[in-house]
Amino acid sequence: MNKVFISGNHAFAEAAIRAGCHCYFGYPITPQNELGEYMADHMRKLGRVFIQSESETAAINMVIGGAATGARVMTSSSSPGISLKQEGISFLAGFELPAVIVNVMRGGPGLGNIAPAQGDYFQATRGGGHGDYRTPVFAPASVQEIADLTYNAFNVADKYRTPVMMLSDGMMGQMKEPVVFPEPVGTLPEKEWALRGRGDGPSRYLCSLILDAMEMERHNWKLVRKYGEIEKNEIRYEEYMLDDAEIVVIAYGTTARIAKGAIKRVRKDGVKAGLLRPITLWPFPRKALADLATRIRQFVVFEMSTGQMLEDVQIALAGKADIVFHGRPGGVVPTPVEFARIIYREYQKTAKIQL
Amino acid sequence: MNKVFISGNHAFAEAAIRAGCHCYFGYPITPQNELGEYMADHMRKLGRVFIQSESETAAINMVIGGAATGARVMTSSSSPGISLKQEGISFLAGFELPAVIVNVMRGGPGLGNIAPAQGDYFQATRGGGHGDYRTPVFAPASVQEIADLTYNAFNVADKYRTPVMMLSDGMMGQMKEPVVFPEPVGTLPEKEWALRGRGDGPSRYLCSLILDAMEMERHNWKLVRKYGEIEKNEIRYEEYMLDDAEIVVIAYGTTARIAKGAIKRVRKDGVKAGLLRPITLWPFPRKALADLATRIRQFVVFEMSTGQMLEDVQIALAGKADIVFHGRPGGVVPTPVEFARIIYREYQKTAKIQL
Amino acid sequence: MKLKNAWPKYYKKGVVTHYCPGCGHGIVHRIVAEVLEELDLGKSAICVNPAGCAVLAYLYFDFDVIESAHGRGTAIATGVKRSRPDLFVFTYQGDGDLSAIGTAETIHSANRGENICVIFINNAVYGMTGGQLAPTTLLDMKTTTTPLGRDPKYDGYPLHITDVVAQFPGVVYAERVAVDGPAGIRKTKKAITNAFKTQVDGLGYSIIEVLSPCPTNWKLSPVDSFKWVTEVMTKEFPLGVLTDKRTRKE
Amino acid sequence: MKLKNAWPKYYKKGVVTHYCPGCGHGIVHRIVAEVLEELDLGKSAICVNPAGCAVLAYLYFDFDVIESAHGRGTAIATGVKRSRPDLFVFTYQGDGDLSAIGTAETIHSANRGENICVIFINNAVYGMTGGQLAPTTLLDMKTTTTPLGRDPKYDGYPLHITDVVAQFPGVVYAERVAVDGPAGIRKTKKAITNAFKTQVDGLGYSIIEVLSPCPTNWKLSPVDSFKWVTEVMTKEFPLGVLTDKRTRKE
Amino acid sequence: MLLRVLLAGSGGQGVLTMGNVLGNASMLDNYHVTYLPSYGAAMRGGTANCTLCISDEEIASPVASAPDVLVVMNQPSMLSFISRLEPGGQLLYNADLVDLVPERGDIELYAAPANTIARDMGNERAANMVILGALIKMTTIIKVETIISSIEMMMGSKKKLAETSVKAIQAGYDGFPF
Amino acid sequence: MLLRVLLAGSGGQGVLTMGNVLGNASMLDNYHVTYLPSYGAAMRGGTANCTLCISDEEIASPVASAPDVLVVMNQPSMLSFISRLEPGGQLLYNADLVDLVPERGDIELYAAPANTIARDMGNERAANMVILGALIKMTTIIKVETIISSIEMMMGSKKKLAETSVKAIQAGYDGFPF
Amino acid sequence: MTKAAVKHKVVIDVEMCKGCGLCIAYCPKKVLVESEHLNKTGYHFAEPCDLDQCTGCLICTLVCPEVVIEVYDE
Amino acid sequence: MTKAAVKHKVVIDVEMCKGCGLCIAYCPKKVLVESEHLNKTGYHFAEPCDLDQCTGCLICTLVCPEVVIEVYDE
Ligand SMILES: Cc1ncc(C[n+]2csc(CCOP(=O)(O)OP(=O)(O)O)c2C)c(N)n1
Ligand SMILES: Cc1ncc(C[n+]2csc(CCOP(=O)(O)OP(=O)(O)O)c2C)c(N)n1
Ligand code: SF4
Ligand code: SF4
Ligand code: SF4
Ligand code: SF4
Ligand code: SF4
Ligand code: SF4
Ligand SMILES: [Mg+2]
Ligand SMILES: [Mg+2]
Repeated sequence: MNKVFISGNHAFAEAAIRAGCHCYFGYPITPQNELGEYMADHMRKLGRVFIQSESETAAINMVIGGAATGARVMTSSSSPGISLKQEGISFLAGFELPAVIVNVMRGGPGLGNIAPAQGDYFQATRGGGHGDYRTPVFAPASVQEIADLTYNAFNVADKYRTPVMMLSDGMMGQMKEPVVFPEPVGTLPEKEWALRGRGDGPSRYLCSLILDAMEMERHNWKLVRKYGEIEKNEIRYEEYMLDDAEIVVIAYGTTARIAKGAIKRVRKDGVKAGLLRPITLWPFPRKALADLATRIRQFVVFEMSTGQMLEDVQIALAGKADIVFHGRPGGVVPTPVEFARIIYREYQKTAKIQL
Repeated sequence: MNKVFISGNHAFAEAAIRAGCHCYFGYPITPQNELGEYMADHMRKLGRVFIQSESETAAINMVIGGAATGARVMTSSSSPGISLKQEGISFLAGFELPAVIVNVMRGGPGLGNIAPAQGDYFQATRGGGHGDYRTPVFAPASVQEIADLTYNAFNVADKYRTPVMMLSDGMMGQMKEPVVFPEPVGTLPEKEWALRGRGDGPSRYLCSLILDAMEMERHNWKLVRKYGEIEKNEIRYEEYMLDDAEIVVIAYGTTARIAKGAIKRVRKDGVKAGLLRPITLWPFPRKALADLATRIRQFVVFEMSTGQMLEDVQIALAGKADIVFHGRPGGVVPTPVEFARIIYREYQKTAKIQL
Repeated sequence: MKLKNAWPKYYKKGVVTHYCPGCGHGIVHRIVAEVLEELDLGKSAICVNPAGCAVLAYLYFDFDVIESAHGRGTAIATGVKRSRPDLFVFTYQGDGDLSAIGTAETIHSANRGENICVIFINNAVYGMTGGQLAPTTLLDMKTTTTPLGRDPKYDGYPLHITDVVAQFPGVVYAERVAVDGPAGIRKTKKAITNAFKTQVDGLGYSIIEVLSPCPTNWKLSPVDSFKWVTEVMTKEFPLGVLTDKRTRKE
Repeated sequence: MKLKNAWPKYYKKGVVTHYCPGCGHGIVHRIVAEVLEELDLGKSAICVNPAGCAVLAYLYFDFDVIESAHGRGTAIATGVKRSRPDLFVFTYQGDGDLSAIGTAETIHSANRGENICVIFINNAVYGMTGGQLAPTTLLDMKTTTTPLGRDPKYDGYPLHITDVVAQFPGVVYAERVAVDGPAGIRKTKKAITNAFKTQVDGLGYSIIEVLSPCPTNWKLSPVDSFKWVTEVMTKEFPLGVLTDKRTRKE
Repeated sequence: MLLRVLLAGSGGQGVLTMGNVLGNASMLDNYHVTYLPSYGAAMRGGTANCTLCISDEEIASPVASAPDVLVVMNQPSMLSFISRLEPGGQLLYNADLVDLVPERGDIELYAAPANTIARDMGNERAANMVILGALIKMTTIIKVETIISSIEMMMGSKKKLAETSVKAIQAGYDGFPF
Repeated sequence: MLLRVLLAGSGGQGVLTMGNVLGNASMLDNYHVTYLPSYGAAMRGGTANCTLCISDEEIASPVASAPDVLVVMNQPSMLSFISRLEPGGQLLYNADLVDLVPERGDIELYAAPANTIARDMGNERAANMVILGALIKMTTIIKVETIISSIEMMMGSKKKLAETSVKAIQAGYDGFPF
Repeated sequence: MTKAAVKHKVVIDVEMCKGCGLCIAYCPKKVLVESEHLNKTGYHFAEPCDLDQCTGCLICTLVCPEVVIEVYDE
Repeated sequence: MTKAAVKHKVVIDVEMCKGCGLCIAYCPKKVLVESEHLNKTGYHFAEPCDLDQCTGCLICTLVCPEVVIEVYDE
């Protein structure tokens, strides 16, 4: 049995290695230090590249360099460090370079704290950087899923030539769970666009500078079409006890697994609650939510923030159902009991309305 | 007559000086270089502070230092440079320090170009930085308004102890128009929270680090309450020909003034079009839009982006009306004729439906 | 019965620090408080704290403090001092903070000759985050990100940033000292006194690099850590005054 | 009838550059193309372009080029070279790019001794954005952000960043040259040749600082700009080899 | 009424000054007015141009894809901009530096020997002001007095320069059509 | 079934190792299991603790505000954590380093002279393993064989260490209750 | 209570002491020793044993990172 | 068309020349001059006048930022 007991931070790293990640560039920051340390332990032994950069800014630009050669590349950080990468992420999007960026979120704003939080949802899904772009965002809810989604993130990044964000939090990063890792990849996709020196062919360049506004606009719409493709093919979500549900929880990552515990509890008392867990935060499963709204009136959004994914839920439901938000920002990890209480309360309300 | 013919970039600077801005820290970037150059010309002569910093990152942190002493402080940049300030802006929000940040937007993502664009709306309104915070965002549509809103931005920043973003674009920054400037401020608000050395009192500190999650959460909700206050008091928008309007355009800044031209044209042919121009992008005039939706079915959103403010309109209208989006990203400045064509088209559609 | 060592006026009493046993930060904190008292600067002082093990120093210092984003201390100090030249402004920074992520801010605040003081705690590792490679880590030294020891082929060489800025015309006083015993601690206090006076006299930028023990990440006892500073660390980072332009005529 | 000066193989023909008349960039571009040809490196070369007046160099260079965010050239070059050590990697950067916003990347790529070359165009101003103060601007020199001339009291001193990195063990070859006439141009070519060979031989980091005319922002004629480099600029930035460790044994 | 004027020439020819004086004058005559220069990298090439919109009501866009009036100071600008001139529009050009005018039947043509006139007045660099004088005579919406006070307002400090400029404007105004 | 165990002690006492061995063993016995250590600045003070949740179904939260089982290795941890123990919960503590047990009527108390036993076996640092042995005897959900293979799996390389650990676990297991 | 013979008194706040041992190592007179007891935080704190030897040189206070040593003249 | 007497020929792509004057200033034989004509871009381009003097030293090509000078041996 090749099951191992491993932490989320290590699982990010091991999955990346198995996905053929050739370069890791990063700068220490709690609560994700173990990720870089695992890379320091393994990459050079494998003849691959590990650099602890002088800053997050340098790291994301090293990522650009590595990605430009066609290598699979990863960087990781936590909230403040991710803010420093925003210019670079915008460049990756403009260049159309694939890369995987891990954000193990902590409490904010500012230095905040090192406890788990979900306050960087806007930044991850709306492009904290400048200009018109999006990045696919995966939100694992278990260490196993960290392994599987990270492995997949490299494929999505290459397939669409886009930076991909893994959005996690301090609890996920520190927690250990049993994990079965995917097999190491065999051959990697050929990347004819990569820079490898002109050789005997014509010279080429990679740039995001497009002085002519018309051309720039064409580039922007090209990106929009690509994002449309991603929305068509890559949306992922988990449905949990939705068949007979009369009240639906929307939550991702840590809050989603806690919500499951809460739903188990309330179900014992006959409360017909279910969960829709977005696994991709962008693209967001808007249609899945819209469909639910045709038969379900009551939605509850749980986040470890003051309400960010909430806006995606509002857009998806377009006024067709009631939304209640319950948030615990700043590093507080809510309990199943606490969520259960909210579900009871809202369920009773609707119940009353039904009389 | 104290009317002057002046560019947007100079108007930002002159208005700041009249508002009592004591320190300017910035780094050159097109299309806003004239702003810093104006400050270089005037601030030291006035015995105030001008520094061309080594980077945008340094500039925003100098801003933190200046603001911490209670001085009125400004920095400015354009899209890529604003991305580099995101960590610092998150710190300003966490510290609750007032400051005014000017973004003269250009085409993106990446290096993009230096033409006018509106692609940083998400970044400005959703907090491109990490953690749960918001920044008030003002979007002027004329050089006169640049002067008036910048002047006001310093008051809002001080009143709520928050960073404030002025969101403009290359056209606004470069364009000259006649302007009448507000009078220089007299006395500035007393800031008992500012650091000035403990003197004979107790020592104090400014920090955004709050290791205890419960305390951090309290801080987060305190900020949310403050943002609620701002939403209550500071929302601004302009209504243009809405009384009898059957189709409403939502646009801000450059696109709004072009939309006005378009509306004048279509009105000549009896098309009942109007404009709601958000002047504050956050807080967004959600209620004003919702109210319109009670009597108007058809909304058109114009942006020089691939659709960012669009999401705020969707949230505000909550499915109660149809929304059509027309965007010109990448530095293309649309024409009144072009917008007029869209308005005609949509107006006809609804007209048909009405039969 | 008379108390011989009065409590430093600008250091909070009865607070247990979060520092590991034998950490150099505690000693330097006390020295800073003492010097501020002796030069009567406590009332006008503003200290810019780092992100690093000293991030909580504001809980111990009894004068005004502002926290900084990791590495940006001297930029914040520049903002404070330019806005209020009458205040006494200094940063307290670790080696990761000052010489890795903060490199540009360090170099340019020094090159502008800002009239501030920089207290630079060099413990050859990233303490707070668990002992990773720092620019100052010695060759072959094992850290959590150089498990086989720092290899110049991949990780570069120990960076002597104080020597770099000492050469700038704007840097008036620079000295490297060590917290490695009673003598070193006395020298450290003298050096910090010189630096603080430099600002008071309006002469410009000063920086004191303090070689400081990190027993936890060095995996040595506090006493052995002191020895290690003396016997190993000072070989790479020799002690002494790196520049002294205080007598220079304007 | 025989053509004496064959067109440089790796320079695109028939393209009008966007540079102002007499700009040094065009001359250095040609030299780079010539050296790549002479050392037969054009096929494996990857140049990292700056944000600066040379941002469009990829329209003129006929080898592979990647653009960089302002100041991050050496970080990108590090990523390229570490990923593909078999490629020939160099950056082309201006003084604002390399010694202001890019300071940390410059210092640390040099300190890591990355096996890359850096071509550093020092024209004492920010050319592309309209002639603002650069770290390299001379004292009293007027720029659009120092209308009264650079005042060390506020703006600091001309930064000699090449001298700084030249002291690092990881920096194998560093030289300062000038595009100020036929002789200077020949020396520049020689220096760039030395730098490129250093990488080919796997010895490590090399940097060539080129004092280069910016007639437009200096408000001088091209010919006077050449003179100004010789007569004024080289006084602040003396020419010569700043370090040469090529014969050093590993 | 909305008049959109595009002024184009090479960097050294003072095209932007021309635009500023005209814009400032339009303000003094209580028009709504916008002035938009070419900026940034576009300038490297050595060409400069700016657009003015002058109107008695709010101005929607300061950009003019098809201006009503085109002023070109040299040959390259003629080549790059003439096609954009609105049909029925007016073209005023510096005859001294433009020898080739592309065929276009649908516009009014006016040539002004600006450099010659300026040179004769003793300062060839004032050619832009000669053209400006001709321009306001041609467009008739701004009073020459206003342009002159606009000049004094903007160059007040530089007496000498102001005087030559005023003289040049008068010459251009009086001389038009040449 | 869901068992939430909180292990607490000082940095050097091998509390996290204990948790890892237990967690790994739970995996081997095909339980769902989560392990969550205290991390970051919290460690500076010198205390260390971790939480394990062991269950036969998916585990919602790895956090245990009120654990069912509390294991404390020294006095300070006793003081900081005893109040959090679920009423009816079990408390296992290292009698050698805990002299004061705060009054609580609603819990089961078990003392283990871990340091003494370990010292007698010739390696005081194995005290954590003694406690671990006692813990699995007390909780009865993990087989001692599994713990031992878990040890071998994790310390395989370090033969010597593995052996002493196994001996210590046996001692703790056989000795419990003391 | 002070002993008459002693010329100096050294008072250590044992609960705040972290037992780093620096004072013990650097005391020129070997006046201080590590207690075999643990304080509440779990540290073997330092304590004076042979106070007669104490010269009041203050070296212990100089090296103490926790500022928990007080030295008195009788 | 080449003149028999000339030993070297200097060809300047006048449309790409920016008239910076560097070649004119640095030609040791003063072979080159600034034309009074403008090229399409509006620059007074450089042109050979006294080709007999040209030694083919290539200095003009060395200093030309635009790489628009070709020197031929007859
Ligand atoms: C932008 C950002 N990156 C990384 C971190 C994480 N971090 C906090 S302190 C630190 C380094 C501490 O090392 P040093 O500056 O040497 O101080 P020490 O703890 O050794 O005293 C790091 C990487 C952060 N807080 N912010
Ligand atoms: C993050 C960011 N900040 C600022 C700019 C604007 N910018 C582009 S180039 C440049 C400086 C150019 O000066 P230099 O590096 O000396 O090159 P030169 O043009 O003089 O050759 C600046 C400030 C930018 N593109 N990106
Ligand atoms: S880790 Fe090192 S620097 Fe940080 S507190 Fe502990 S001993 Fe001090
Ligand atoms: S501005 Fe200066 S550096 Fe830029 S192209 Fe013109 S001359 Fe060259
Ligand atoms: S005062 Fe001196 S002699 Fe007395 S205990 Fe302290 S160090 Fe020892
Ligand atoms: S030096 Fe201070 S903390 Fe360390 S053992 Fe002595 S008294 Fe305790
Ligand atoms: S080759 Fe020499 S001599 Fe001939 S024109 Fe050129 S520079 Fe003059
Ligand atoms: S050097 Fe080249 S560009 Fe300059 S004038 Fe001579 S030919 Fe023309
Ligand atoms: Mg350190
Ligand atoms: Mg430059």
